[in-house]
Amino acid sequence: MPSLSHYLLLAAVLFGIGVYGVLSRRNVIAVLMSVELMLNAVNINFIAVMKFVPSDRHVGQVFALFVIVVAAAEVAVGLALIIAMYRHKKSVNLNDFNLLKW
Amino acid sequence: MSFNWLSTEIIVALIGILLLVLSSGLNVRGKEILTKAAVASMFLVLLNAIVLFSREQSLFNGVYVVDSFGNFFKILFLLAVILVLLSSLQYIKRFKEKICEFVSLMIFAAMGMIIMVSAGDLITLYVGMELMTISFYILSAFLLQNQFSAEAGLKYLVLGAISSAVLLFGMSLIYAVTGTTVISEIAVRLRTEPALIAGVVMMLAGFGFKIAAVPFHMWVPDIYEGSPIPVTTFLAVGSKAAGFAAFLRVFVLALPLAQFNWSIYMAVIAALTMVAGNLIAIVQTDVKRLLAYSSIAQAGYILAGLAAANTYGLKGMLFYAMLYVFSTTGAFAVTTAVEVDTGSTGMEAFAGLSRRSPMLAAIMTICMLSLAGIPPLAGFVGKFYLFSGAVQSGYLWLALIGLIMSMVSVYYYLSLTRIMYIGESASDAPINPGLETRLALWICLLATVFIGIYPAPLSGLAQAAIKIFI
Amino acid sequence: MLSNLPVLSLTLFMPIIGALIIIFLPKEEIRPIKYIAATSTFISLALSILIYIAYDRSLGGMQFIEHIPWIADLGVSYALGVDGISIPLMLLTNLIGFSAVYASWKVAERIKEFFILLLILISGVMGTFLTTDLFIFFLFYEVVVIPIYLLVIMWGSSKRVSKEYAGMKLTIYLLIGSAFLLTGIIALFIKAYSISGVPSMDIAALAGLEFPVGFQIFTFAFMALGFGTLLSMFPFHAWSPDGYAGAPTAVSMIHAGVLKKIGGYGLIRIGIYILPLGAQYIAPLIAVLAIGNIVYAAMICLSQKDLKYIVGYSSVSHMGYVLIGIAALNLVSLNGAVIMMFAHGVMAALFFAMIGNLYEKSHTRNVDDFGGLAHQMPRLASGFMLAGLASLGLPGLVNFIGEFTIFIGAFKEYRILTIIAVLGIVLTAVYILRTLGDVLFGPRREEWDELQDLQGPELVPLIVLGSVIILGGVYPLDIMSLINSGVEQIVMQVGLTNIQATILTGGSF
Amino acid sequence: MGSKWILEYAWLIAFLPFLAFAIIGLYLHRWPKISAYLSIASIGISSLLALGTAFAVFSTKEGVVYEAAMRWLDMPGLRVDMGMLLDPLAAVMLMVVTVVALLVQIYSLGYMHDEPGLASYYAYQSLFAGSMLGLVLANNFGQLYVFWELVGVCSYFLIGFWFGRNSAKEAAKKAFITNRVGDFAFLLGILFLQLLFGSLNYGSLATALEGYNHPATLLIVALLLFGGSIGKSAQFPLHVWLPDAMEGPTPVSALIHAATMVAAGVYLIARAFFIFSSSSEAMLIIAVVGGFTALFAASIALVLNDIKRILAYSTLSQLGYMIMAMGTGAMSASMFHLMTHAFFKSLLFLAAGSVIHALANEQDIFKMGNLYHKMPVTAGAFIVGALSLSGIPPLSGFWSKDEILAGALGSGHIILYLLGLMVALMTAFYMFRLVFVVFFGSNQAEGNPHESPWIMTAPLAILAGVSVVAGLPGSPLMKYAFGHYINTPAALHVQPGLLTMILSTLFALAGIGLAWAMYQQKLLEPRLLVGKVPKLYKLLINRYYIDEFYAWLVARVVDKSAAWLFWADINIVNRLVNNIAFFTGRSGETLRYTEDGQVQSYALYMLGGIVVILAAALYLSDVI
Repeated sequence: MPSLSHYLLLAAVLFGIGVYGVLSRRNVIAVLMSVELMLNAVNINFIAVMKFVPSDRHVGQVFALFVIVVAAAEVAVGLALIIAMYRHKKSVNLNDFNLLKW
Repeated sequence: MSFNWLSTEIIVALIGILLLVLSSGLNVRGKEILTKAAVASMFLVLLNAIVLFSREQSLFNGVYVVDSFGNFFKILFLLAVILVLLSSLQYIKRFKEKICEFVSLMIFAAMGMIIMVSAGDLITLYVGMELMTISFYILSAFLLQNQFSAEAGLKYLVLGAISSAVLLFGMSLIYAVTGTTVISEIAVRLRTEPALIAGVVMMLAGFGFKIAAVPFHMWVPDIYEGSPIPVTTFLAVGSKAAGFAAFLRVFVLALPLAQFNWSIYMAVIAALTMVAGNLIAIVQTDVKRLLAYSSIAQAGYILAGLAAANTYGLKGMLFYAMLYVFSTTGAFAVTTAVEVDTGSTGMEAFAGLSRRSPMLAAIMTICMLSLAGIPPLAGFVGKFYLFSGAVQSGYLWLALIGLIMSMVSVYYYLSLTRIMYIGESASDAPINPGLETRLALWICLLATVFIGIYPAPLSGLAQAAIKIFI
Repeated sequence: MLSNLPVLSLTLFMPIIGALIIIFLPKEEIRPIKYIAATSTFISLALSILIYIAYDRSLGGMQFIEHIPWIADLGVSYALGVDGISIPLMLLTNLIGFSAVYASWKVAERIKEFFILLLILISGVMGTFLTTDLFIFFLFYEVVVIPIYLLVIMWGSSKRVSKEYAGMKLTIYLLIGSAFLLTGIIALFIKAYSISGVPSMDIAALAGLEFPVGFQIFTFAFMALGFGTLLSMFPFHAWSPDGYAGAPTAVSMIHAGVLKKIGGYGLIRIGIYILPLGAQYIAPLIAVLAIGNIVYAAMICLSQKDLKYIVGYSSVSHMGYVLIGIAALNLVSLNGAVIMMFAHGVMAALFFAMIGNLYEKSHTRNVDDFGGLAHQMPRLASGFMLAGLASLGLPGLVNFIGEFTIFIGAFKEYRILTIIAVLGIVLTAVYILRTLGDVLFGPRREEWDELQDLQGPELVPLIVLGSVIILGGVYPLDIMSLINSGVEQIVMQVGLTNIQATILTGGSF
Repeated sequence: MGSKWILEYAWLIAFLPFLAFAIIGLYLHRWPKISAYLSIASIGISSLLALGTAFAVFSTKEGVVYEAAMRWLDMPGLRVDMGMLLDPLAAVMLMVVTVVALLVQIYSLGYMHDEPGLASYYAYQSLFAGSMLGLVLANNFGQLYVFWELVGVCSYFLIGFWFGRNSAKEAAKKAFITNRVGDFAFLLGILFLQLLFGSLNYGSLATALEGYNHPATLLIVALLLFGGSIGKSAQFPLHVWLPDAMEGPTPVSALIHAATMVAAGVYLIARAFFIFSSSSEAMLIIAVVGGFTALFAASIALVLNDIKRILAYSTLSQLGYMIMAMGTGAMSASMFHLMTHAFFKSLLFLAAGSVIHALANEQDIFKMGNLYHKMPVTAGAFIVGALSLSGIPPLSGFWSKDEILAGALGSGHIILYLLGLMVALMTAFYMFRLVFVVFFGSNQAEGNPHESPWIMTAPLAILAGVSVVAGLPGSPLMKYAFGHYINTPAALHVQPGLLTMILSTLFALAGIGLAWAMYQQKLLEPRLLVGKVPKLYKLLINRYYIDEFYAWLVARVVDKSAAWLFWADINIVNRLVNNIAFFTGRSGETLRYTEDGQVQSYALYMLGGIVVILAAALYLSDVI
């Protein structure tokens, strides 16, 4: 029977994978997907904690739901911006978006 | 009925939505008038919020709270949005038929901030924060045809999403330790363990991103530079203040220093933020970017108050956040006026400003000097509170670094002043920023000077607002 | 009659009121602008003379007190009051302020802005001497920094260094010094709060508290750094010669004449008064640095050719006397330091006024370009002569009183150092007489034949400052009794004793 | 007792000239003649008052002592009064100063008649007179120092009166600065007095000193005070300014640089005799310095050609004489010589001025000659002065010089005595070399010299008369009254015996004879003598290279180190500041490039920051 710490560890690993993706992928869509991984790690945490920690039974679930909704909104805006950017640069490579610097 | 307590929030939301709804079918001229009406009604909301300052109530089982702390920041955000909109009415004409969307997004962002500071629960806080942030993603990229603006929006989105994820992960760890997300209950159930520390650090990073603390500040210059100036202004004064308010409420109320002493990390981060912000600002040549770095440094000063976490420090934070609205908006408003006239925000665009429009140059100088903490302007008193707090908590070194860095900052402020006063301008025609901008500028100027000379009212307000922490 | 009016506030804000009136004048109205500036400074001057006369010496202490609570939670009050130390400096401010307006009579560009900034500057400087509240003191001190910067970059002159560089260096250097000062002030405030339980910025109230020794030493060191920078204490003097060289005449006058003195005033009024033990501990180090000022700067003066640099370095040198007077920490030496501040202020202002006038007409300040000017400009020459002789401490002029008193006082505490300090009078004589000789005397030079001697408004600085130099030197009794009434109270209250453990001799408490 | 009231008003003696100075300076500078008359009137009244004061002081057998003061600088721990101490010493000085000043000012009316800066000339004269009299009246060291410096600055102004000349400008500067060096020591001496005894008043100091037993300290104090004398009275090694001071108008040289101001150093020793006499080592040093200066200056005077410079070196030499006398303890003899010297030396200078005036500013004695017939009054006056200076009886110089020699002998300083005799011989020689060449020589002066106007010759005549009789108070004819009044218990008072008198007279006559032989009769060609000892001549004519040494010192040591320090200030102190600023900017520039525009590197900083903070937090807290 997995305990809370197993879940937390899983979430941490998932979060780590997300972080890795964010840092290493050059395609901006892939980066956004990696962010989703990080958010999912958060969701795992919330759900698992709700199961193991004896209080406020529904809060974790509610929080996870909110996260999912907000993430969807974020991605929607994100994709719109990517398209706009693609019109300028003909590229979705993050490395190309460096007009603003220094 | 609880909704009575939410009058400010409801009306702000209604204005935002109505603006969108009513604007459909209007021509550009009509939309411009509509935006003005929206600004006027926001002003009424502000008056309402001031009147209702001292109300206190906990709503929805503590998920949402109305208290003087939140009310203080509500006033701040409303002031900020009004001043920003006033000063940018000329600027936003370039959005033509999208002008109402722009204003309404600004109002929604303000709405998000209001929710954020009134949150009694981490969930509410998160939702409010995202409302604000997502509005800002769109706003940053509002000049879609402009590559810089689009890039700023995208960068903000990517980094903002990452920081949200980090913040959420931190929250989830706190939740794991305490089993609750209600801020006032977390403190009671806190236990010192690695998960707590990890949670606190990640929350620190998440909020640090919003307030632009080193090393989470990297987005700020790019986004500030690329965004339309009103958005930059609102990001600087609103988003940052909201970040600080949430930061403050969560950390001071929910995470007692006895469990985990985050104060020292705050102090170090504050010091790094002041140093990095000011040093990089020295070499900037674009005023927007310069003000961006300057705003990073300002975050460092305010953070010193949080590191102190005592009466003076907290009061200083509130005090500073408020005066920061006036000083920064004033500086950005002048920048806006110059941009509208010359199409550029480079330093050279400011050359000879004192001959063209002495008042603009004077206001720019005064607002910047207030940010640098030169008396008798507001910034000085604010810094005095903040660093008194820091010294009281034993961070004398932090106060010293902060004050020295303030003086270093005078260098780049004065460099710009020098350009304004002895630079040679191409044209000698006076800049006419428009009536509304003038109004905003005078409000900023008078507030900056008045608060500096007679800080007692604002300090009393801040005192009342922080009583929930003491 | 005086007691019913807020006479200090009136004195303090008169120039600001003048500035406000000027703001609303159109910038073409040159004459009204100048007359308003002159009138407002004259009223301040007249009021301060009145205060000088009306101050009750037998009573001593702070008089003409005004007190309005200002920021409750910081214990700040808008508190004004003057005693024997501040009255001479207030008088000095107004003497120089009034003269500076006339010394700027021929300013050609942006006249309106110039006088607005100048008047703000005068009020700001005055405020530091009038207030009895630490917060307000610091506030007024920093108020003046920015007007000075603007004045330098807009109306200054570039020679060895550009005016932009000079102005920026001056400003940033002083501001960084003030950062240390402000840190010290905050530390003091917080410590006092924790001791007494009431927040207070009142200087006298702070002085009434007993701070732990270690804290005193530490805090005094911060203050000494801050005030020392302002006083151009060696080796923190680098801003001073360049700054004065770049600044327009009026700013040089006010800066060298009054602003610098805030450092000395602060060391006495705040450093020694509030932190006597710290002062005693640090004092010997200050005395050593003071020697650095006196000898080092005087030596450098010997190699200077630019008149403003000569006076700039000489003011660094003269501040050494003030510093050693302060460091000796006895009644006589402190009396001497105060009168020396006054004396040097008047002298330096006169010097800069004369140099400014000459520069305005000849567009050069290089000593080698001049010679025999006494032929063409006898009045200017007498102004130079008076300032020069005052500078080298000629008896009968007020500076002598300062030097003599300081030497007498300092000799009690520091034998060797004072002997070296006295050497300063020889070096000063050398560079001053060289300069005066090379500029004023020698064969007539044709190229300066068309120069006009001082006349009309240009004479005002010479008459005002010159008569003070002579009056103070011939009849020092009155002003010294005034100063003594102030210094004595401080010395009595803090009970300065002989210096025991110090930074140089080591030892602990 | 009837005349004592005048003592209360003695302050007017100094005050009136000051008043004249102020009035001229403020109101009268456009009316030179009126300025001159005002100045003369004020010093005239002062001299009458001084005479009255002298009468009052000498009205009793012991001499009246009267002291009064008003506070000038007063605080706990330091008090300087403006006061007056009237005693025989002061009374004599007051008389000397006022009389000589009056005569010089009258003389100047003629000498300076077409001078454009006449008003300022008289203003300075008045200021000088006032300051000098204030110095004499002083009852404490503080006041003394104040006026000490003031006479110095007057001297500066008057030497540089013709400021259009570079030489005058340089000479004035040199005089002031050299004096400052002496004053440096003097001021330190005063500081010591205040420190040790807590007072600067002569009387209190004298009382305090009685119980004081610390010879080393006293030696230091005495020597420091003597430093002031060295400067003001132009003793070796600070004598260099006095010859150069001859750049000033001749009446100025007569008054300030011969009769009065330079004697202030001697007066200082007399005034503070109670301090000096309590340290025998100090006395010895003083005597040696004085004696050496006397000989040294006289030796230079032997070879010079400039009439004023010869007189200047003669003044140096005579001042050395007085200082030496002080050192041997013969205080009253020294003061006596001071008085007689004031008269005959000012006489000599004024007469020389008359000659120079007549010859259109010619000062080289070998361009003069045979003036006796053309300027009889001047010549007569000069010869009286020269005889008096040479010590020929019964002129005043004879009496005073003999007392000094007797003092040296009486105190056991045989070497000094011999030295004194030697100087007497040299003095007589160079003075009569002057007399013979200028007034009797075969050379013919250019132009057409004629006698000066009466306004100049009258003062000459008066001074000549005074020079003859001024020795009487110190002669047996008046029972050595001078020495009776001017005396302190510590001072030595030896009346010259007949043998001393004869010996000194013989030496003087020998000098005169030698001059007569060489310059009148041409029995001995001076050039041959020079050829015998070329190196000595070169040394003398170059004044022992002391001026050159100082010039070297200033240029090579002082100015070099000044330039070096300036370099250091720019390149070390300033550069440090600039470098700090530069590095601040530079680090901004460096940090700026962390913002490379790459979103992922921003993310890396953020996440890396989290890792670092987390690591630190976990490490620092003791949860793991």
